[in-house]
Amino acid sequence: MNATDLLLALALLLLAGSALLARSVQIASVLFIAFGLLLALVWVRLGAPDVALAEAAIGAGVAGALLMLAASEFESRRIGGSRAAGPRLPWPRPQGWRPRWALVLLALACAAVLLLAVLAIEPLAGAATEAVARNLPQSEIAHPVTAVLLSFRAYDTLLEIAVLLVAVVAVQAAPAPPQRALAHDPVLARVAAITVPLALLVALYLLWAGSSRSGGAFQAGAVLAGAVLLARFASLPLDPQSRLTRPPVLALGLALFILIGLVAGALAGAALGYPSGWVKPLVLAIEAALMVSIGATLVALFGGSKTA
Amino acid sequence: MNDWLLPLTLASSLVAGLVIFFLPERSVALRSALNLGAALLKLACVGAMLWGTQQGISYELRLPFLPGHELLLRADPLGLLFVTLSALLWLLTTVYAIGYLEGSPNRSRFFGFFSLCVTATVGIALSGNLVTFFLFYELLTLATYPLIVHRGTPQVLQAGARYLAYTLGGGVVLLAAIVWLQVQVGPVEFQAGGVFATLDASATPEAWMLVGIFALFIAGLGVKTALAPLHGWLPQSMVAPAPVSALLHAVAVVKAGAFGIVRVVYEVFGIEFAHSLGVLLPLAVVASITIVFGSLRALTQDDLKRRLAYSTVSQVSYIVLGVALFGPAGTIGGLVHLVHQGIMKITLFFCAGNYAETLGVHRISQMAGIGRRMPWTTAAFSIGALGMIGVPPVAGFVSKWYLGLGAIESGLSWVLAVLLFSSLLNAAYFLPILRLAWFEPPPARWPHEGGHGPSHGAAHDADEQGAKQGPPRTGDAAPLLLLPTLCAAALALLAGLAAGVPLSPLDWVRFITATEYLP
Amino acid sequence: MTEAMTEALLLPLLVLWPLAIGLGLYALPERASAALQVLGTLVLAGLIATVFATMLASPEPLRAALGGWAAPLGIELVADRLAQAMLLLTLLVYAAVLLYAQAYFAHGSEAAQRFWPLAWMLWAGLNAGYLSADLFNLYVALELVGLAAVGLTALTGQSTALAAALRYLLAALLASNLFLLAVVLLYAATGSLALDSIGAHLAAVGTTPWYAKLALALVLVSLALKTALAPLHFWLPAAHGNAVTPVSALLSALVLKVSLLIFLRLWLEFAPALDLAALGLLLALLGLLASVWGSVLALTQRKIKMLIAYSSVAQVGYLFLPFAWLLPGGLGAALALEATVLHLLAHALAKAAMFLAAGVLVLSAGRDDLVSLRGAVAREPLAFAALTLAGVSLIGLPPSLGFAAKWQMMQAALLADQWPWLLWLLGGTLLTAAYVFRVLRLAFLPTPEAFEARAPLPQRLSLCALALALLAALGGFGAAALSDWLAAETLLWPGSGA
Amino acid sequence: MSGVSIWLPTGSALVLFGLLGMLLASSILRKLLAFNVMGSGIFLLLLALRPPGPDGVADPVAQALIITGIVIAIAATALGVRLARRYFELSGHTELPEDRAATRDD
Repeated sequence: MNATDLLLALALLLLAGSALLARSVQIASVLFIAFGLLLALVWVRLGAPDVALAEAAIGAGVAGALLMLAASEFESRRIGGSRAAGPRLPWPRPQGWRPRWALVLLALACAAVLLLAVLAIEPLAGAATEAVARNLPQSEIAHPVTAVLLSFRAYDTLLEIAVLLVAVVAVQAAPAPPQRALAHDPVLARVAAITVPLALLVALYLLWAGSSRSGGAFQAGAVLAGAVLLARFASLPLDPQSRLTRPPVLALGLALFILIGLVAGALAGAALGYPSGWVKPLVLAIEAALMVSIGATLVALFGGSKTA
Repeated sequence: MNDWLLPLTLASSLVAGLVIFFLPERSVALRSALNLGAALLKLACVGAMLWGTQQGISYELRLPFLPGHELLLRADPLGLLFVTLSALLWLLTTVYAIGYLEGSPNRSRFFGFFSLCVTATVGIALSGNLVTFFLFYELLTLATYPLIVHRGTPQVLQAGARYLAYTLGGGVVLLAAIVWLQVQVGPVEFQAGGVFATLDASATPEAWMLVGIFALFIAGLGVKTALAPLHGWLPQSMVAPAPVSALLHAVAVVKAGAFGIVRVVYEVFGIEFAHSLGVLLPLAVVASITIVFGSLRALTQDDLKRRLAYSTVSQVSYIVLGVALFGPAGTIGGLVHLVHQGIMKITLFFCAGNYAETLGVHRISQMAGIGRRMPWTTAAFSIGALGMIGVPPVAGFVSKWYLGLGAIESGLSWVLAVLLFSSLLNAAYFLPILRLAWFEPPPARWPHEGGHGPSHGAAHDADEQGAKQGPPRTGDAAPLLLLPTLCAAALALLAGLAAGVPLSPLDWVRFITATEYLP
Repeated sequence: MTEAMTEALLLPLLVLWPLAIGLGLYALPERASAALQVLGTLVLAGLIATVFATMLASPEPLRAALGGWAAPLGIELVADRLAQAMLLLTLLVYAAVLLYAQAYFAHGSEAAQRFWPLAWMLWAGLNAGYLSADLFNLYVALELVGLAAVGLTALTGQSTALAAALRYLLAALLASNLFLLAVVLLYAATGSLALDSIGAHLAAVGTTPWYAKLALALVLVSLALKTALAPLHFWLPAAHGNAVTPVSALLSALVLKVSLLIFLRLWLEFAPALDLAALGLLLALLGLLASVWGSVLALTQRKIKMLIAYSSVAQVGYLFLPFAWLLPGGLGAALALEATVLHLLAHALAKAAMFLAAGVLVLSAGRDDLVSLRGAVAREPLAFAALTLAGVSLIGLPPSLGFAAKWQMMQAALLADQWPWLLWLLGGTLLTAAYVFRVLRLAFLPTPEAFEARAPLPQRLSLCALALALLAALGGFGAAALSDWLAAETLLWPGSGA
Repeated sequence: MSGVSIWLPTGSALVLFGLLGMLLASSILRKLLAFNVMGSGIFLLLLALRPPGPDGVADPVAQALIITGIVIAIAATALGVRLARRYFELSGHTELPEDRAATRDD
């Protein structure tokens, strides 16, 4: 145990706790984003840079932004609308909590048992981990995490993309409230004009890097989405949102994944397998399509419906 | 051909019923033709099986059903006895119902469920094992419910709810008995002499368990049999249309319960084994109490159908009493009453329907002089009533005679007293009606002819009447109502007069009885 | 394609094909919708038929290692007879619901546009849940099912439906996290995610570490929450009762069942390693609570779909009863397993039929309280017939599948010398009958005049309900064949038959 | 090994926080936030229980599982947020009915 870790852990807990207890959800979501970024650092310290990238881009970034957007919308409507906000309770007594002591005790007991359990577990080296190392050359993918995601456990990834798509379809079924017109902000526009092309480059790099180093479609997609959203907030003339979130674009990644999984799988003798020698281009094709679809999906999760 | 007889017997009414559901309300001729055709076909099938059984052919059909339990249909002598009764009385009731419901709404629905009801009854008769019996027993509950609530008034719905509560409750108890028994001794098929006759002593469960199972069986079946104190549903169900009452009391529901008790005592436990268990005496006591109780309650009813209903409570328990008397004579008395009571009671209900339909008469106090206005119906009623009392030569006499013999044979002399007392009560509640009907002067106008609605509980009858051309102002009931009534009365007489002829109910019952006792 | 290749693709296609159809329905123009779905259903039926044909000879399960990587490195799909039964059930229910929905949704409505892709992706998720033999993959499949189900619940866009969907989502998310926690513990302890190797590992250790029990407890709580076992049923009635009718049918018939099936699988896998007798008893007692509580609440409902939804709470209780006897070495174990499967099938078919039929009555009356039942016999005789037949199975009267299930349960209870359960089963029958007939009796009252002006509904709606109801009500005749085919002993642990 | 073990209590505590938040918070958004915190705690436990190999790289399977989990969590969060927004628009409430009732009782 060293001091850095200890400090990180304490900060993490502090941020999580204050996010949950924060006076308003808006503040809570800002704290949550900070929590996510800190967590990304932890992932790096634990030797998982891929997770760190995903956490920073998606866990902290997208989730935090989603919560913040909704919270600010609630807040503005409440103040502007006829419904007055209830009396604010002063810090530190949190608003909107209802103590139910039985539940609190139950949760405490569960956590205590959990802690005892994880301390008691003697981690095994694990058949799966060894198998990954052993079979990595055979998979023809250099980066082990990518090999797991797109070869050994590609089926998980495929279903996970399906989950994402289901969320989009369901989200589009409940149309969003009309967006408020955004005031044109010259500073933001200037920043965006520089950042957006840069972000696109970063996305492409992450995609390319995924096969040999940390990175991959998810992270690239998240960065892509960030760029698009930034462009949108800055009201840049290149606003691809309406086209980007059309169903065919959203469905593209999963469709290609399934298609390759079946056709290449038929040639390789097992669904979601790749014929030897074709792994690199096929994986890259899947990742590219996934990046576009994931980026579009994340954008769609924020706003517009199908017919926006 | 022989393989087809059993399924055809069931299918004749089942298919007819399902087709009738989908017939438009207007197609009266087609519906009636289907009904009658199916009834005749079923009767023909039963006749063929009777003949075949005499020739030594056995009819049996096995289908896979539950794991380890087959669906078994079998035409054994006991089943044939009941199925013959059902088929015959169904034909009569069908004719009667066509006449009775003429012009009333929802007839396709009525006749659909009517046919299902008969299918269930025939299924009960032909069941070869407990599971099959239970299947049809519950089907009967379900198929009867829509008939009881046919008129769709709140009062009727309440009666229906009561009916369901009782019968479904009984069904659940029966199911418990069936499962418990079969977990102990394996799948049970009905066989003459009972299951335990052929079972190893080591495989026989302990006595307390068997007594418990027997009690559950009787409690479960006792609901439909209307054994006191489980009879509460029966008088209430009188709100149903007359053909339904006739069917409920004479052939279907009540009889299904009684038949079930017969099956359980003779062909599951075996009369000898049941005797050795010591469960027959309590059964006889319960039956005796019900007999006296039902008769006493009948005395005080003014509503004709309610009086008949309590009479049924009493009369059906004669069957149970006969079953509980250890000895061939008691058995003969009980089994033959199964047939005789059916024929006589259906006659009485037809007559009650005729009175209500023709003159709007529902209460006994309204029946003064009705014999002059409707002599044929009243004659039929008299035959049925005298039979119930046990006056020779009507069929009821034969039953009571054998029951009396059985009481002496089994050494339970108090049963004889019960029989005599009950007959006195029978006379006390039937003879005044006959006196009123034949010897009192008729009123100036009959309840319904006066243009006013009938006095009570018959709003629907009024509707029916209103839909028609108006009842005949003179003369007896309409021919379609009168014909089955007279046929049933004739049968009741015939069964008594020709009791000694081969293939009469008595003869057939003797044949059955011979198989149930150890040589 | 060679035979080997067919086999390698067969099981994955059961998941990928409905997923692809769902994608097509989402991305392609709407005019292709009907053709796509007919094609999709037929091909899927063909695939399932192939699975049945391949496995007809022996109950030995089919296996497919995805990507050619065998477990524990890769993920394996396993189709045993349990999975097959579920695949077939899902096909049947879906066929009826999709046909029904075609007529139910007015053409081009926004709700319908989203219904089709979500329903098909849900189908993919269900099949994935039936087939997966990998703990983490089960988690992903459950998420696919859960999110699709939530999306479908919210389809009407009304405030009550949204609240129900949110409550459902939050409950499902809590359940998912508990499941995930268990996955983490088991993965850390055994180094594997494949079900059979986890089970084998735990059994080989000898004395099972207590944290394995904790993990199992977490999984069970999670799945009990998803299956809505009382007292964790709080989310179910509003979600099932407020969704559009075809969705209610899918949710109650299938979505509840996939979590139960996974529960059953894990139970069978871990029972030899852990002593589950006390837990089984606890589950059965909770089931008792659920069946009584659900029935009583069903008796007090005013809306017909809420009544049916509460009936699901009660019926789920019966699904958990057989776990009391589903123990290694238990006398009634095989019977108990058969009973669970039979009851699962019976409830799925009957409940789907009930919802579909109730939907018809609500449409034809223009209101959704019990008054909509009045005059149903005359107004919508086929829908009423469906409601009745489904009710027969729910009550457990012969010859329904529900009866067969109850029969096996009673035998299992008596074999295990636990006759008090009998009282519950029989009393429960009466409670069920009470709320079923509370609905049915109204149908015999005359039709209120306000209903009569409405245009007649397409017969197809009622026929779809009737088809499922008939399967449930007459299914008892197939119970013997079904139990022979299921070969419950082969699914249990060696040396513990009935 | 000692460098890892600190994350076990941390992860457990995060699970506890998340659990409390999901059970007790009344605002829908806060519940969703708590769901994410709980998920993070679980992932932390997963990685803390899989010690990195000699090369300092964590178990790739565990990493892949976490990435998958993160994506699934974002899908669920997005759906929840959208439903909450829509619900707010229709009803003006940011809490579910039963939670509102409970808060009023306080």
